[in-house]
Amino acid sequence: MSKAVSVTRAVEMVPDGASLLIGGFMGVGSPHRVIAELVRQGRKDLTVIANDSARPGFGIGQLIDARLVRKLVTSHIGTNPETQRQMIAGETEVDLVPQGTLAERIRAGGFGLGGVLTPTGVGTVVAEGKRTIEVDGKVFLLEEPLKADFALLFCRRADYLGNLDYFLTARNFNPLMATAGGTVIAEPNEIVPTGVIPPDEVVTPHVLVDHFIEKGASHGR
Amino acid sequence: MSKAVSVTRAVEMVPDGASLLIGGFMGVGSPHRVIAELVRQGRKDLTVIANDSARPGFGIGQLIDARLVRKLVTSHIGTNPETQRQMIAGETEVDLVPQGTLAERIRAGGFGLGGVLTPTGVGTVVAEGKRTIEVDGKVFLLEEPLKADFALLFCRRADYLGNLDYFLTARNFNPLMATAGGTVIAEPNEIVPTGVIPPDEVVTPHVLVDHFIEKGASHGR
Amino acid sequence: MDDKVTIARRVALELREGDLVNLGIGLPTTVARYLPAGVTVHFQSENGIIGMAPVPEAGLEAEFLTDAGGGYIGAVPGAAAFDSCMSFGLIRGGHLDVTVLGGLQVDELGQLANWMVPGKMVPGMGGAMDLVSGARRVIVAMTHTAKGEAKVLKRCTLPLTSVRRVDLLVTELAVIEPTGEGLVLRERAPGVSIEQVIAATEAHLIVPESVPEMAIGAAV
Amino acid sequence: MDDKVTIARRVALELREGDLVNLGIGLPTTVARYLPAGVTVHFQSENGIIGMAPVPEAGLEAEFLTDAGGGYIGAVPGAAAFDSCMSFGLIRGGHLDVTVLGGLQVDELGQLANWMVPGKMVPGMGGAMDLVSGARRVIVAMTHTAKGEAKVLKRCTLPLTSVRRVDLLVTELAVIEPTGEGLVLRERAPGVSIEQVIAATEAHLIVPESVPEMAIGAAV
Repeated sequence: MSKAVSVTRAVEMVPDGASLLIGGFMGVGSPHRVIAELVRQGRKDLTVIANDSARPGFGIGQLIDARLVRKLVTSHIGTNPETQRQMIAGETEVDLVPQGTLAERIRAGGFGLGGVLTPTGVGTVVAEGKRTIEVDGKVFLLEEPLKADFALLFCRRADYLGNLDYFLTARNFNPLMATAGGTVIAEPNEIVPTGVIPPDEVVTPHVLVDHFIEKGASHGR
Repeated sequence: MSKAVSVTRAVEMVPDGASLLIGGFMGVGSPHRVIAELVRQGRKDLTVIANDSARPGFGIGQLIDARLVRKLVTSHIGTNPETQRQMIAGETEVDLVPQGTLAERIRAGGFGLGGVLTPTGVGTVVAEGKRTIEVDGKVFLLEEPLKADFALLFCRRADYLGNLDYFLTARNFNPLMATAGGTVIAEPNEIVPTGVIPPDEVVTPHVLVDHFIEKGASHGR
Repeated sequence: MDDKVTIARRVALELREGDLVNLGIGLPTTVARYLPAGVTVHFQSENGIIGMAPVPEAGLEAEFLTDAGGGYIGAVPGAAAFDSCMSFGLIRGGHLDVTVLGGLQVDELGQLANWMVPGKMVPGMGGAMDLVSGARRVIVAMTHTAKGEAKVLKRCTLPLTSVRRVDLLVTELAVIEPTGEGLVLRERAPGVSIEQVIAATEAHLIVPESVPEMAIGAAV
Repeated sequence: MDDKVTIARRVALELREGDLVNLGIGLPTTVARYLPAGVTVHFQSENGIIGMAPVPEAGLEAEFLTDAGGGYIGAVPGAAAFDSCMSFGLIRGGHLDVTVLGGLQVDELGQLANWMVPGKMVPGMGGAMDLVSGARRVIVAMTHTAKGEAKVLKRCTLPLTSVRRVDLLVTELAVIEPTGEGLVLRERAPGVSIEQVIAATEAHLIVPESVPEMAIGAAV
């Protein structure tokens, strides 16, 4: 059974109210076709977990513009004044998480770990309401794992089985999110026959990937 | 300043009583030239952290044979009767750790995390004397980070800067140990000019690597 | 049919198209030989690969492509190699569909002991504790008794591998499903009676009205 | 000399051969321009690369090679790309030699606030909390005052980025080293007097016998 699906079909799988891990850093390495289709289909009340919300009109910023996001778990919104406006107006809930902690929390969710013990945030507002654990005389914050109903990724190549690799700084959160989505959907820049990506260059093994977006009219640049 | 050193010089850096992370799984992906030189120079009272002790006469088994290991932290000694004999006779201290926990503890040590919260081992003898932490209704064991004075690795290629990649199942613990050694020494199968390993294929960035073993009379197979 | 073949053939019927499967060293490894025709599964070896394939013919061994026992293996097109954290992240994170492991003891709680005999044999747990704690489905493949001693017990006397209840026990005599109510006898081996299974078992077995023979046919 | 150039040039003198260095977006980024001749350092961008190089000439931008601000960058031979866990593992694990960040406030405890102004500006901490908690050496590069208001204070009034004491503060007026005893005035900018630095500073400054001028020369 092929994992290839159209971007329309992929987004039809996502219900209103779903939680989404979305890859990318300032839009670089985000699944832009999937995001555009989420907007077109008007999927709403979403919880989005992502490094940032890019900027208005671009990447995850498009979901913010269209007011499809109820809650955003992210490390940085400084580049998107619309996200800041919605947060201050109480229209969108924003949970700010240190970037390294966000990455580890997603990996912990995907790898079956109970949480992350990090020195980051100890003694700051980030620590409020959280447990601290002392190990070998040092204090760490217990940060809980993160998972979501879907992980929406961008990758360099997908082979027919669903093995993925990535491009330079477009890798960022994508391989981590691949471990932590209930359904994992990858938007590849290129689709290649099985075996084209050598075993040592596969970053995300195919067993983690449920679907990848096939080429379509909107593909290519 | 070149990171290339002779295997003799590399082992001269290791003092008696040092703690060593040694890569490899049943000897596959272990730094065999470095191990042989540790035996030749008779470095003793070592603490070795490694997945297993391979078998007598091979890989880490050579260190066991030569009685250079005071303490072994490992997941499996079933393939090395000499290790079992030394353990039962009280000659070598053996600390048995579940394999996935061992891997995460090393990564936690290398990545500045306070420990690992794992479901593995809860309710078993492995949990004795350890803290358990409940997160979201589930119980996890708190396993502490592991670091060592040295990490001794085997890799496929090292470039002149010290970027590393690996071969298939010879990868195993090597890239994790690269993060957690005070001094990291890699034994490459091949040395290549900087730039030969593409950025996306580098598994261990050069900043983690202090030295790599240059080619020598004993190189090749 | 050889006891071990009976076990391996029956276990093979549990594997589903597309499953990610980890087979322990020894008897469990042989399960791969008896996969039903047309079923493709992906074999993981916990030392760092998905897509392991049978030992290649002599002369084609790849120096750095081995299984968890250190033996040479092959790889299918589309295989993926990775480090030990990824390998056990897949296992612990619920991405591994099935693990098949050997056992020393299984008890009425469905708990497994398979990694040490205090004072006698201490090989270490290797990946077994992670596999039993983390896999979606844990199948124990073991002989029903050892030297006449029962291995399916009221309570394990050896140190547990995990407190998790395993999903299925397959022996040369029976298929037993551990449940919240206890051990349910699901199937008998060809030619074996319910009474024979009970006689070889220390644990109490729940016996449903129908206990069919294993559907493993007569020969390979 | 422009204030920001003064700061960047002075910070550049802190970088040592072979250092792994993370430069924050904005003023800190410009430090790379003033590296002393013959000193090679490795620049990390926390979105996932070591070996970032200046923006290439127009037309050579690589679509998927960007810095933490989303701007195009180049890469040196031997660059390495990786995911966000590796990137912050390097930072948190003590593998990053130096981070240079901007600041809103620094206080007598050497604590930094640089990520939010409650009710006004809440950009989020991005990687700043990890960088300040984890880097071996934290250098704050900021203007000494903002619109006439002191930024070097007895205690920060804004939310802290980390409770860790930063290692050095470089402004257009001074180089200040936070220590266990308090803030020590180490250097003055060219033509700036000790009294001018003290007047622009709310915090108490410990003034050693000798407070030399920054050795940044007269021009680029």
